[in-house]
Amino acid sequence: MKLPTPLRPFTERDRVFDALVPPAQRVRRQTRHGTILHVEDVTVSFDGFKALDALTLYIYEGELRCIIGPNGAGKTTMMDVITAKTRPDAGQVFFGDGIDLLRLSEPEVAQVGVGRKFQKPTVFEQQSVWDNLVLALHSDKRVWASVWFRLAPAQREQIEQVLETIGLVAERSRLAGELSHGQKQWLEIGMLLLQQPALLLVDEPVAGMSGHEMEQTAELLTALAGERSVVVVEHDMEFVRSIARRVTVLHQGAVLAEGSMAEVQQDPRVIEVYLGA
Amino acid sequence: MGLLWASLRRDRGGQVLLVLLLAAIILVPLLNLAVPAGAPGHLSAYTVALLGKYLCFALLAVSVDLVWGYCGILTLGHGAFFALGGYAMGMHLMRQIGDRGVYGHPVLPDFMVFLDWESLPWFWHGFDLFPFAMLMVLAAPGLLALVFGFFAFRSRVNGVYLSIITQALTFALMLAFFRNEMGFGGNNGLTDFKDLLGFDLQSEAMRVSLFVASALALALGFLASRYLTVTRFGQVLNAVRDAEGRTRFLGYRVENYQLFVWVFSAMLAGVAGALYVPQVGIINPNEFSPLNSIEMVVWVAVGGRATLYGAALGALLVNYAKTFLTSAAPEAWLFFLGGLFVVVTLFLPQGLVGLLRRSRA
Amino acid sequence: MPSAATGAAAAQAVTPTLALESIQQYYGESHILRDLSLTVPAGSCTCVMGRNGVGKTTLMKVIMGLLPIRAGRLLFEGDVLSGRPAVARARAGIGYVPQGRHIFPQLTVEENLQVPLGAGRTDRIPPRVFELFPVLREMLHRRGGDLSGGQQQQLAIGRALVLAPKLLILDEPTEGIQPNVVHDIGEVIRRLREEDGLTVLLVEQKLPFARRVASDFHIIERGSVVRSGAIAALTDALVQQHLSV
Amino acid sequence: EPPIKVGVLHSLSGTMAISETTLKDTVLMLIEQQNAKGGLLGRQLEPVVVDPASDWPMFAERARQLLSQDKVDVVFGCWTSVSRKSVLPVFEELNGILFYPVQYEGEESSRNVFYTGAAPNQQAIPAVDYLRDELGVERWMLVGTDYVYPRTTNKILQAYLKSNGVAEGDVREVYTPFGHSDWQSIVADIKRFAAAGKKTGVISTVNGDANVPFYKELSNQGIAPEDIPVIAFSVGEEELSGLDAEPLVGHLAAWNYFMSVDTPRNDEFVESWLDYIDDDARVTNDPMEAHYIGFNMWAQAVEKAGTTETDAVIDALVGVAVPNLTGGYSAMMPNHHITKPVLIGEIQDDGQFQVVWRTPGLVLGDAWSDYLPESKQIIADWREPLRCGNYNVKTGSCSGQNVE
Amino acid sequence: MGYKCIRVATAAVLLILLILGPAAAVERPFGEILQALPSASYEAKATLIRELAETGHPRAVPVLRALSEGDLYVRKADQRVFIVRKGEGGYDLVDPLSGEPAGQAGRRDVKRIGINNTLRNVLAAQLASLSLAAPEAAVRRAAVAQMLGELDASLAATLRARLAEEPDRGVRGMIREALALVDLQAADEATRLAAVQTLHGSLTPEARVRLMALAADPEAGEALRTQARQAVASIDRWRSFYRLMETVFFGLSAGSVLLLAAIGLAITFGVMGVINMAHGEFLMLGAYTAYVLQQLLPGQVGLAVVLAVPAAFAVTGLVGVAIERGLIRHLYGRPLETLLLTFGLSLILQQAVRTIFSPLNRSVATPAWMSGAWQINPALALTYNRLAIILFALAVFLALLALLRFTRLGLQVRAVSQDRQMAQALGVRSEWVDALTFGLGAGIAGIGGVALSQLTNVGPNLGQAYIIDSFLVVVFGGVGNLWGTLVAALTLGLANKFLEPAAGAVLAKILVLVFIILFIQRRPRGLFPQRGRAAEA
Ligand SMILES: Nc1ncnc2c1ncn2[C@@H]1O[C@H](COP(=O)(O)OP(=O)(O)OP(=O)(O)O)[C@@H](O)[C@H]1O
Ligand SMILES: Nc1ncnc2c1ncn2[C@@H]1O[C@H](COP(=O)(O)OP(=O)(O)OP(=O)(O)O)[C@@H](O)[C@H]1O
Ligand SMILES: [Mg+2]
Ligand SMILES: [Mg+2]
Repeated sequence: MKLPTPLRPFTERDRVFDALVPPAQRVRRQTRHGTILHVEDVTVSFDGFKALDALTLYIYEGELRCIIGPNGAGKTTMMDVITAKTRPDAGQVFFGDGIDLLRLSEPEVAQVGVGRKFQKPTVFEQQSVWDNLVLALHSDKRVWASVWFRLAPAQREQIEQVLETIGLVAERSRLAGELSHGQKQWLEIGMLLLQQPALLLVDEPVAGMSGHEMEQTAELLTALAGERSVVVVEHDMEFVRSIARRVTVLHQGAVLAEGSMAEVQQDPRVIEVYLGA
Repeated sequence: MGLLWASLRRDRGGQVLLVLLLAAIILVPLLNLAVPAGAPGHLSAYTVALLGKYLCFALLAVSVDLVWGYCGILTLGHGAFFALGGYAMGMHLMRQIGDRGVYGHPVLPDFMVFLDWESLPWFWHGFDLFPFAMLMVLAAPGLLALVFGFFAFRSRVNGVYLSIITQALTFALMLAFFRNEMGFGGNNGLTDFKDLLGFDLQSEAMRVSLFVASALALALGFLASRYLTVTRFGQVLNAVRDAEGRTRFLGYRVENYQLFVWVFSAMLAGVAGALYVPQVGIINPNEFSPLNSIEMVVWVAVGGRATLYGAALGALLVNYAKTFLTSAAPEAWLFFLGGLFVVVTLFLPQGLVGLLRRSRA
Repeated sequence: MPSAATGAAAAQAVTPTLALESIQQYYGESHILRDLSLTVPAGSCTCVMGRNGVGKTTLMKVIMGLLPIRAGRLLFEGDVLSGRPAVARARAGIGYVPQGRHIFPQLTVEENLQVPLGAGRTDRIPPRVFELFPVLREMLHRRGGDLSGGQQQQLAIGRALVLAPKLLILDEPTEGIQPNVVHDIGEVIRRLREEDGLTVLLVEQKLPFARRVASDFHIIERGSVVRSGAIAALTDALVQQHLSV
Repeated sequence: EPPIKVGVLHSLSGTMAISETTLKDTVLMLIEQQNAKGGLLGRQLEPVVVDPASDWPMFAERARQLLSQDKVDVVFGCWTSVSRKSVLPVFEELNGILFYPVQYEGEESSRNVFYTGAAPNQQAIPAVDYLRDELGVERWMLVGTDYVYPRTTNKILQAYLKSNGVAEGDVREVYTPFGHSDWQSIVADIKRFAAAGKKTGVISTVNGDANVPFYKELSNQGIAPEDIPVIAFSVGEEELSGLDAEPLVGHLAAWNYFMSVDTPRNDEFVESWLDYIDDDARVTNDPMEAHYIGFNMWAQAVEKAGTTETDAVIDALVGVAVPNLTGGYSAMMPNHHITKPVLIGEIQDDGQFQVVWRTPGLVLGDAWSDYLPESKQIIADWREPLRCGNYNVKTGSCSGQNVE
Repeated sequence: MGYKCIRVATAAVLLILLILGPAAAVERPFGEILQALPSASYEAKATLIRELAETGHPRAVPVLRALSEGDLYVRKADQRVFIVRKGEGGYDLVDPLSGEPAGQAGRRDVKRIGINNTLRNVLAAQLASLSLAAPEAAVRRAAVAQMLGELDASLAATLRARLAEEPDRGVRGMIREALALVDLQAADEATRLAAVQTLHGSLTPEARVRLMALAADPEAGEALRTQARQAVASIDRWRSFYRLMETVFFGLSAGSVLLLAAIGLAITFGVMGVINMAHGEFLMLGAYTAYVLQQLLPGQVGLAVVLAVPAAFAVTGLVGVAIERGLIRHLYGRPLETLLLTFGLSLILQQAVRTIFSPLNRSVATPAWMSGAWQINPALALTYNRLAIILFALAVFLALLALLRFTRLGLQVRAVSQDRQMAQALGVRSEWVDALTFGLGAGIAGIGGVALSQLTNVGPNLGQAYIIDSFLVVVFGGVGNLWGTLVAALTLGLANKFLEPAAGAVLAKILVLVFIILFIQRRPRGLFPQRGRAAEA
């Protein structure tokens, strides 16, 4: 039986309100092969233009992966797909072993443990730096829990630490909207840390940062890896060199090359489309 | 609760509002019932009814502010919830008339008798029981809000699109309630109420009780809303207002937050409507008019958005101005009122509350 | 190439393209630019540097007239600019590439490029723009907002060039741009200075790039210029002192 | 001597201002004239004007203000039924006097309200008689705005037509929302309904602003009055002044007064109105006459009672008779409705009506329609010993009273 | 040709009569009957009218027409009857017998000879038979149509005679139809069958009524009844087809009204993002401009309406510019507050109009070329005012589209509305652009108001009636998309008109609203959403 057209979308939607289902448990990830993220044959097109073209990519448990590639190669789009912001035309994305990310909504993706920092820093401009961090804090994020939520001393401690790390102690009660570009970058990194995701997607973290700050960021990301998996997109080769173990080069929506930094740097195709002479 | 007290300590305006309400709860009955009519200081029944009406509007404004000021949902249809609450109460009052209607029919309200209804329509059953009617005061607006919000928020309707369909909603309801076939008395609505819980609606004591009930409802509504806004729930609402998409990526199901506050606010509006009807003595589909709903938003803006007490203040002030101006300057009051809105927007971007804050700073 | 390496001292002789005198700027109560003075010699590429949040972007907006100042004077080619609106400054010949790109998201790339035509300095998009950023021609009919970050950055620069400015202000132009294009942008700046006689004011955090394209530098700290000089004078010690945390 | 206060409760803003402002001016004029004659009981009259802003709860609030704050002795006001329903409990509670000047659906009689407009039997029934007897109409289209007045009137008419042997299929009711402005489909429908071979007439209870587009559409679709006459109960001179009457010439209206009525008293009234309002283009209409009658009745009752005290005046009012503007006398009946002649007028191109028919005598306003089953058995009589507005002759009880 | 002959002939007869004097007159002469009119009762007038017509006097047609149009007056002083033309200052009198001017009279010196509906019917019938020989085909056609209602044997004879000499094909067809209607009652089966055949495709209501009667008539033969039934079925098929056409037309016209009402808002709200609650009042101002122009140009209704279009554009546009410059420009970046401000403005404008023009509706006349209908056939007529408005709405739409597409303004408006500061930094004079755009939106609304003045009330509440619909249209179409506004307006108009016959006007409106609410759930950004990365964020 077919539903009348206007009703069909309501049944198609797989997002369900949490009043109707048991709390989305954090599915325990069984990382049999040590891969935490499988991206297979993902294709995304916009009005006929293929932003991702059968992209296949695996990220391993605890790895720090750098992804580079020309402007418009599809790096941000790839993150959009992983975080359910964009639905691909084809392909599969699995998180851990069991979780089909393509069937989840954005908040569900976040809840199963994928955190993201956006290319253009996006913070809650009307709220203080502190509140931004509280919002990000890893905890039960359902409605009822939020109504009765209290900041535990341990959590308070945690936030203080992060503030320290991102160098915004003095700005804690300023509105996030008043921060400079670089400061917003830091704040967003701080939020990402507090989310405690198993997989961090970091889109251009050091844009607009000075050299010294870049080093700090590099240290931070390196420290995170191991315990968590980190995917970094960045155009600053100096930075990439300082953190990278394994580098993937995207070009025109597909993987062009993959390997250690040294290998990739030598690759003539990469030099041609990306690095330049 | 600790959180609530802590936040109230910082919320000077809220304190003032609560103190004023407390004072009103004590003073108004005293001045109306204890001071004899004619003596100085006596508060006339007219004034009591008027104040009671203002308080209902204030509660309504608080409910609008909660969704607009804190969650960024510019509702242009909150009048629908207010009116539904009002109709629920009105239906109870109609049933209370019993066989004292003009046609003396034991069950059917007058308008049904002379439009030849055979029997009471199903949705009128149960309203003779006060507890059921009170339940419906919450449930009718709540359910409408739930169904409407469920689909709208899930489909991520937002911004002006949401505003305009809330307006369409209340407009459609207005047209529907105007229809005599609907069984709500058509354009004449529900009137000629006689008593509530066995007490004469026209009696002084009843009027004062209704006033006190309105004041209490406003105080409680304010406290509950204040509590919601200071918890993390409130922060999430703010976050949604500023960057809805980003909130999702932090793991919050935005639609549930919106739905919760939307339904809560609709129920508050319903309560306001239920208290309003016995005090003004009539409920008619005009209360669904989109213009009324826009006016509610204007109260909030005049008072000061996202402050709750500012919304209440705005409602009181604008409505007082309306009462005052329509008798003081019947031909020109629209100039004054319109002018007030213009001036407030231009010079007091944060509403009157902003003015108070600035003068204190 | 002697012209590219104009030293600060040499430039003093002629009227500087831009001169700022004792600028004071506030956001509400917070004092951001404090008694700031600097000059941008004609034909130079002057680089403004400083830590995050010292007020570089603020300074650029002040020059562009997008933020009011409380005191101080701005001179553009000797004319007083202070008090004149952004439109007038753009029409006088200041091109602006803001931090964060500020592309018109719903306009196509072509339309984005056409916007400055209204300012009347030229009446069609100079072919130069496509020569410098070939990707823009490919994307001509795509919405600006759909472009990738780096593509947007190129569009922003191209758009500023449509104004045919005399002074080009670039706020962190290499942010988010792939290395070979960064290199190209450096070339572009060089060519614009040489071939078109353009003066460039640049905010840049990346030292190698700054060293490569700039002729002069100013370092800002706590809202004032603390060091200035020819780029050659930007020693590692200075960097250590002023640009690291 | 303190002045006698006269409350005026008509909307001066909002949707109803268009109709009600004129009535406010009428009352002010009448007060001025009365004062020029030396006032009442040797006291001057003082108007108290408030604006209920077309907002029904506000009507109740304003009424309360007039009665309890301003302590007025009488109120002239209201237009819509819902506004009257809204103020009714207030007038009964605070024991005030309201003169209500507009034709309405009936089914009401309050001790504190005096209905000087037409009840359905003073407008609708004679209109049907005219169409049937004079124009030979056999098929009936009842077009109205969807609210209580048209619904009730049409119910009464349906009952009346049925009792006169009109077949079910020859009557049709159509309703529209308030302010309906797109009449294309309905007018086309009227044309189709009329194409059945029998002479068809349209009875319009279309309200307010919706009339202008309705008539424009009628004329554009070529519905000529000689083919399909339209008779309206809410279109008067004032409404016609808002539209180009040329194409409507020949359509009809049923009222108790027309500006064109040729009597010395009316000439005088029109003259003084044009003088007062200082605009030659203005017109007079039926509700104005109702206020004229009501005002004079009240004045006479006050003189008769020798006081403005409410109860005395209410009692004195019943039986008072004053000249109306159409050349006869109207009397206040015990049911608080008045006697009036019924006139049928044809629209002229100057926006006036030409009287083409009138009832031979006066028609007595019937509070409770004889054509509705439930209301048939109810009568109203505010004299001793009954003193009841809804006395059920079957059960012998007086129901629904809010006053003792 | 024929008409002229008759005229000459009757003139001759008249001449003879005049020469011979009263003695020769068997019947009362024309003038005498005419003089009896003023004092006669309505019943007596009916007889007099018939008599007038039967004289065959050449002035009968103009005199009767004058009577039916209310132009026949009696001079109070001497009780003489005149045809009156309302001219400047007073009335021009025309002698009814000669058609020559006969001086002037003041308003109060003459009294109109009243008629009522019954008389109008009589007049129409008499005029019809008299104008069967009129030179214009259209008049003859109307005459035949008028006769369909009251066919009898004598009329049938007249028609039959006319059929022979009728030059116009259309009129001939109508006469044949009329004769067939008569023949339906004929005695012999064959004539009746032929008549049924003739009426097979006829769309006149009488044909259907009589065929229905025939089909149900037990007296008629079986074959005849079957034929009649088939004829009715075929008529009904055609009628329902034309009814569909009619509904489409109604829908399009309702849609164009919505379009005209909403299109200004599509600019101020859709493009500029000002939640413009005063939009309705801009419509109102436009409508009042039309009214004022008609007052300024008395007697030139059509010209006034045409001139009102640019005038309303200018007036409302200037008001818009003033409002933008004075008030709204302080609110950019605070879109929600524009709601509050414009709501206040709308109250002020309404009350201002009430104070200046009084709260009463004003009458705006419709020019002749916008009155009446284009009668395509008896089942389908398109009213001229609606046709004009459909065309006008499309013209306005296309002009606006061209303006925004092909001038620099269009681009600059969009740039400014998307990023005001950046546009300034690129040398766009945003103040100009804002003022011009807002003025344009307001001006277009004013034009819409002129159109509305031709359809509905011109009063202080005019704007209120359209503001909600306007917002719905813009939002339904997708904010910021002009095509969306067009499609949305037409869709809603059509939906409404298709629902209305089945559901009634009230329910149709409710259903349309519910439809919009549901539709927005499906497409949260309207019919033509803004797409792309930026819109999703
Ligand atoms: N919504 C969209 N509509 C049309 N095209 C799009 C859309 N989103 C992305 N694209 C196109 O897809 C391509 C990939 O974009 P993406 O942002 O993923 O690139 P990127 O690798 O992140 O580049 P950068 O390094 O410059 O940020 C670009 O060419 C962009 O123009
Ligand atoms: N709108 C604002 N309101 C209040 N304070 C602001 C605002 N914008 C910026 N600031 C503050 O002004 C200071 C300077 O900001 P600015 O953006 O100019 O820094 P910047 O030097 O460009 O930094 P970055 O290198 O991170 O881009 C910062 O401390 C910032 O927090
Ligand atoms: Mg990217
Ligand atoms: Mg910066």
